[in-house]
Amino acid sequence: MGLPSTATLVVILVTLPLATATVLFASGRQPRTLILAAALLLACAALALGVNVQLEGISVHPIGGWTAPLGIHWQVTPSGTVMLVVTALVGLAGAVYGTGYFLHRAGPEGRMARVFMPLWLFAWGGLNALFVAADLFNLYVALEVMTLASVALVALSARRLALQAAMRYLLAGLFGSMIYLLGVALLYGQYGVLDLDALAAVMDPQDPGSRAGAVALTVGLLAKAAIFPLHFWLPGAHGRAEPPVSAMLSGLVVAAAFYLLLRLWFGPLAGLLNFGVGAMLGTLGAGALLWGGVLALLQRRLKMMVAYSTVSQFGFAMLVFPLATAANRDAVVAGGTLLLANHALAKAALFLAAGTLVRASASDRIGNLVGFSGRARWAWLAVILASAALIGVPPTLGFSAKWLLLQAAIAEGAWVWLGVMLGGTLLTFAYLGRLLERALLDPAPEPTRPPLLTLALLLPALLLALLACVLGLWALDDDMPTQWIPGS
Amino acid sequence: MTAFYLAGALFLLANVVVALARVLRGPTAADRMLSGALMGTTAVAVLLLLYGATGIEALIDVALIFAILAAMAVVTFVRRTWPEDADEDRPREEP
Amino acid sequence: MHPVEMLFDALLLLSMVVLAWQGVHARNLFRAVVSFMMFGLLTAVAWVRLEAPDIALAEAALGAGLTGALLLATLGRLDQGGRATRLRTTFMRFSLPWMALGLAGTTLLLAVTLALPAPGLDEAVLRAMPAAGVDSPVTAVLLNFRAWDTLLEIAVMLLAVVALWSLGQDVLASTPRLPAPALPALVRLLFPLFLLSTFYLLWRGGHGPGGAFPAGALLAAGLVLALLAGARVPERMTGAPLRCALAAGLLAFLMVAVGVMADRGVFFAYPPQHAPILIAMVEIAAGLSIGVMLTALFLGGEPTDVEGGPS
Amino acid sequence: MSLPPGTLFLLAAALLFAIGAHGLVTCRHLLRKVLALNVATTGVFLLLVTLGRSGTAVDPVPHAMVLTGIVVALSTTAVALGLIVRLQRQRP
Repeated sequence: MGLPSTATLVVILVTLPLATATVLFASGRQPRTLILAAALLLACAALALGVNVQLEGISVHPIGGWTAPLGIHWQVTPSGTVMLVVTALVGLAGAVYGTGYFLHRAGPEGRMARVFMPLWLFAWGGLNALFVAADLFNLYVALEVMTLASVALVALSARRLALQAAMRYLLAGLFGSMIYLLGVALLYGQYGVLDLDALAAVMDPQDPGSRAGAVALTVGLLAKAAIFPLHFWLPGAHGRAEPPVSAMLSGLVVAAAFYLLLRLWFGPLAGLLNFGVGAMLGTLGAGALLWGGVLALLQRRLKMMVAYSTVSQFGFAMLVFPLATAANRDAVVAGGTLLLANHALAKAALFLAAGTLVRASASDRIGNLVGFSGRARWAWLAVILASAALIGVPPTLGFSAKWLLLQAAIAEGAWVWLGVMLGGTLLTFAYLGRLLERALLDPAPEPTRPPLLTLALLLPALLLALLACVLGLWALDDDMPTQWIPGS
Repeated sequence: MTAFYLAGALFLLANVVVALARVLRGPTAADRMLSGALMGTTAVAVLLLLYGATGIEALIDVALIFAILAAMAVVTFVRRTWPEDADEDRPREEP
Repeated sequence: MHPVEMLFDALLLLSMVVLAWQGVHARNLFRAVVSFMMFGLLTAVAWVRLEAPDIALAEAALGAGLTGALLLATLGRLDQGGRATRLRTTFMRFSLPWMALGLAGTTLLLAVTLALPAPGLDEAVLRAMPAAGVDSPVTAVLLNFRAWDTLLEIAVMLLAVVALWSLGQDVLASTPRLPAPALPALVRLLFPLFLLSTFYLLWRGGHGPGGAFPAGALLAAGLVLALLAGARVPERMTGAPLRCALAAGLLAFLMVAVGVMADRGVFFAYPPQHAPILIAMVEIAAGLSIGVMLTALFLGGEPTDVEGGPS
Repeated sequence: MSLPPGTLFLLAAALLFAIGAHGLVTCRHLLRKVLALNVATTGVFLLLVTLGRSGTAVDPVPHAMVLTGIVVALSTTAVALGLIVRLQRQRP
């Protein structure tokens, strides 16, 4: 194969976003060709990495030539690679959308145009660093890069509510990091290692440090992943931010925290995941599913509805914990990862399309949105496809993910969780159906002065939604990796 | 000898606690700031005594930084915060 | 342990806890800020007691020094009585249940931490030291064994500057509250001292506690003092040169990290014979850049115009 | 005295963490919340370093982690303070 080696690809994926962001900041200009070239290169690198992982499986890359436990490792796992690829797709789509959404503006909003791309790339770099990290403390620093960039992105929209949401988000995010760091300290005090695999090798579920550390790590990440009841910061932050920002936050940043929960609970902490822990995490998930779903049903503003839908969908993802057993571990992890990937693509498409529709309608209220006409038709098409993926209509990626989890639930005879899953899907259907029904069957009058909807505002959402639908076919393939996350 | 240095450090630390009372009681902002500066100076002395007790040379550097940066807080206070709070110990806002 | 040491620690930690409580709950906001600054000061002494002079240096420079100045400057920028600085909290009004929870948590945390064996990585570090390229173990961990953490941390710092600038506010209100005629003279006297100690700490970093972060903090303190005394940033420096200085640390770090791949093809694997010089280069670039970044964090906005009081 | 080494420091770390977490939840003023967060973070740092010391020799890895943590905390604090000022200047 002519593909670069996995190690080279990882270096490109983690350094290029940071370097480009720094250069953009230092030059103070936003050359569109440079931005798009960097984004395209990152996307290609992520896809090539995906091919490599399919061939090689899990691989480990020491940084600086130092071996664990002293040095830091990068670890390329199928689960992390799926997230890297999805990040690259959403990142590229957001960069294209951003050039159409921000760069045409002048005047006071020129500020947004100036800083959007550097912050976007910093967030992208933080996400990439997180998905290849295999070290507790390195993960902490990567989480901080991601959080700080996200907060700044939310605050980009200088409206009062957005700033308040950014403040709330910053405090919640820092609280989460602090608790996470406490967990790192406790585990380090118990075992004296930071490397995830080394930790998995020595982990003893009976030690007090491992239990307390696991609780702290989990609480910190639950706050960052906005899992009920620590979700209070999310709807404001995601609903009030600018559309491409919401797409990255809802699709990727929250998913990154959740990915880390998967990585830890099915990696080093796997010995602690017993029935009680699983039931507790699952109950939190069920609460989030219900609470987010009902509030999404009640929202009148489009973007707030989509934001509450995120709370609900991550509640669904929490159900992987009660469903996991030693036998079906890998299938459940695969289901969880695909659920994250599906949500990232579909939710990003939904937010981008929502931004286009809001701009076309000059209103955020669901009742005032433009109908299925003119160029807005393409945005609506993206909404329909993304909704199908979120609900889990076959053959979307959402269907494959939910199918894996359903199989696990049936095999375990976990009828309660099965019921919760079906109820959650119905709720998703209800609130998305309400959106589609209002807009498609009862269209508002045409805007008198139709705004210019360029391809950059229409195409990214449509392509992301299409990918969420089409990738389901790949996920049903038999070539799927067997081990998604290295276990103990 | 070590015990002597330690006892000295302990005595100075007790002085810091006295200065702390002034920080807490005020009544004016300048009182608090000045007793804060006093605490900084005492901390320099404490660090030097601890150096005497332990022999870790880096403590001299820490003391150096304390001594140099003491100016910064006071200057910032004078240029940016004062005399906003120069008056009585009124509650600026309810907690 | 010597009983006097025990007493010293007890008094120190007790004062810290009292100051921490005051720093959060003092009735008057200014009192809270000063208490917090003093808390930082005593924390630095606590690091000394824990045989962590590197952290003590950083805490003295960053935690106690710059954070305090930042908080005081922020206090000066907030209007009094503005209600906008509060978040609406509905279910958190009641302090007592939370306090009970806090006490229970404290006890639990203490019980857990006392039982931890704390094996540590000190032996692994000792074994790797001959190949590290520096003599100080902490510097070796920061710039060699775990250099990727440090790179990301500098990215966090630059990101904080970008984030602050993206908020689009002016450089902090530039009208000083009081005239201070002696200040410029004082600063003129002190500024060379700041520069000297910056380079002293950079040089120390190779073989003892010191290094880029305390050095950068000292540089920043010097620059901030000069600005407070009324020095002006020359207009030709505010645009691209300033941005480049801010970005230089991260870019240099990235270039070294990728550049050394020419040797063994491994990210961040310094070639052994060049490790000392490469680490020193990274440290100097990072230290100077950190100084500028910290100054920018203190200013809190993009200096489009001139800054400082009446000159 | 028969206290194990570091007991006092561990106690202080736990107390600081609790004070900070409690303050973060109960305080309403944003500046206080930021201060509380910093107090709690200091508690975590203290815990890390104390645990690094109770082995046979001084372990430099927690020292490096705390140094990194201090810089990260300062950066995030600066952003939080900037946001607070911005929030107050914003007229509704």
